[in-house]
Amino acid sequence: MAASDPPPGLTVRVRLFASLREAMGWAEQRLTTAAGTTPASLWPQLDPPDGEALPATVRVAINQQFADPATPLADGDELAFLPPISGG
Amino acid sequence: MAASDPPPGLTVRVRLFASLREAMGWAEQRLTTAAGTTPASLWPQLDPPDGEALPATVRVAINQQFADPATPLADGDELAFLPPISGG
Amino acid sequence: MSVSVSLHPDPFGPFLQVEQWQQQLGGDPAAATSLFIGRVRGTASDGQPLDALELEHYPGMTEAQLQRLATASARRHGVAAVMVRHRVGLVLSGDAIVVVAVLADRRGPAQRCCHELLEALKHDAPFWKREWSSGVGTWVEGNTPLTAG
Amino acid sequence: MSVSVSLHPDPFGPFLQVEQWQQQLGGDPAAATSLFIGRVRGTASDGQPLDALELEHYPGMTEAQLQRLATASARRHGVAAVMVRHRVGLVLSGDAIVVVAVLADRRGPAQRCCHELLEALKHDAPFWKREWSSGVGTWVEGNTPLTAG
Repeated sequence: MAASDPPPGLTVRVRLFASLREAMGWAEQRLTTAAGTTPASLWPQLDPPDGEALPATVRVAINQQFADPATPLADGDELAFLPPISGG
Repeated sequence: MAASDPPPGLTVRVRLFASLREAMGWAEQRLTTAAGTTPASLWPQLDPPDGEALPATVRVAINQQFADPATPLADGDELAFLPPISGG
Repeated sequence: MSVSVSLHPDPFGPFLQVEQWQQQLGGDPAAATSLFIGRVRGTASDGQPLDALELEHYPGMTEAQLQRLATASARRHGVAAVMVRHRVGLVLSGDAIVVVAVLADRRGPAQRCCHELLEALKHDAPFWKREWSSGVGTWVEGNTPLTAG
Repeated sequence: MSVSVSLHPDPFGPFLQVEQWQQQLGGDPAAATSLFIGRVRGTASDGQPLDALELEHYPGMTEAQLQRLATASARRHGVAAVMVRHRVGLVLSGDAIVVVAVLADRRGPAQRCCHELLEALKHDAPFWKREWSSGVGTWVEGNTPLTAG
């Protein structure tokens, strides 16, 4: 196999809301991570207080649309982790 | 069997509404009829234009409450024949 | 449980009716309000422009029947309050003909009661509609042999 | 088909919102209007008196998601117009927190669209409620491990 360039990193803006924001102690940060990172694989890097797996009740939005946690992120994406919704 | 008095007659107020009123050509009349008369048995006495049987679409109210057409009438009852309802 | 029904020979503002009713009820506002407003269409059943709708009723029975239907529906769904306003007489195109409002502590009962009561009064409250179009009046749903005469 | 959604940091009158929206739409009034108003209760989930409800949202996404949900529901039911008004921020007991209004030619689609859209926005629009009671704030439906920390 030929040598290749190291995979380029990507920078994403990560946002937290409501109870999740308060549990984690921050609302927003810019993070640089490896290409191929998904919301689910990024989650443990955020040092969540309740273990490494993204809780089933937490939903993910990429660029302000609901997305599958297994979606590969793109450079510049806005990624949000959303605790259970209680609107209306 | 002993002879008995002839069954007393009863007087009812008969009311018609909407299309029924117009088809029959009157809105209200006071009628004296035999005891035991029901709305269904009274109907042919009104000389309806479409035969003697009370149409299934015509509903009956006795004293301003929906009633079974086979209910025996009482003296002084207000009997109404109601064409299909179209409110709301 | 509070039930308020009334018939109106003159046009009314649906929202004003609901607001006045809520004020008369007093107390804390209900968490859920479900409301339906029915208005007269601009066209008759046959597609012709509608001049007006005539609404005949059975004075006395219609009011009593509305009260019975609203009370039964309110009880069945356990709601706090029900209001019905219904026009009678000549109703112009665009005018509100019926308003049903339900107040409840939860959205489910409020919506179900509103829906059910509207169906009930369409089928079990003595009203008869006649569409007036080009000077000709036609009874709505008057598909019985008698009305063809 | 017309869809109007907006978020409101300040109290609004639900009926005024609907009337202004209908005026802006212009044209003939729809035959069927289905409306739901949700208000803040006087008590918190635990039965204590509620001082206020705090409504957090995701600026940008919440508006976009309301628009998507309302448009999808309006298309699915073939209704003429849909309006959503939703409070954000601190909302006092008794205040309207959400209004959904649907205009359609028939009562069935109007009612179904209103009902469905209300459910959709309760589950799929990013809002988070925090109940404030005796100076303590508690996230509603915050039953995830993270919120217990």
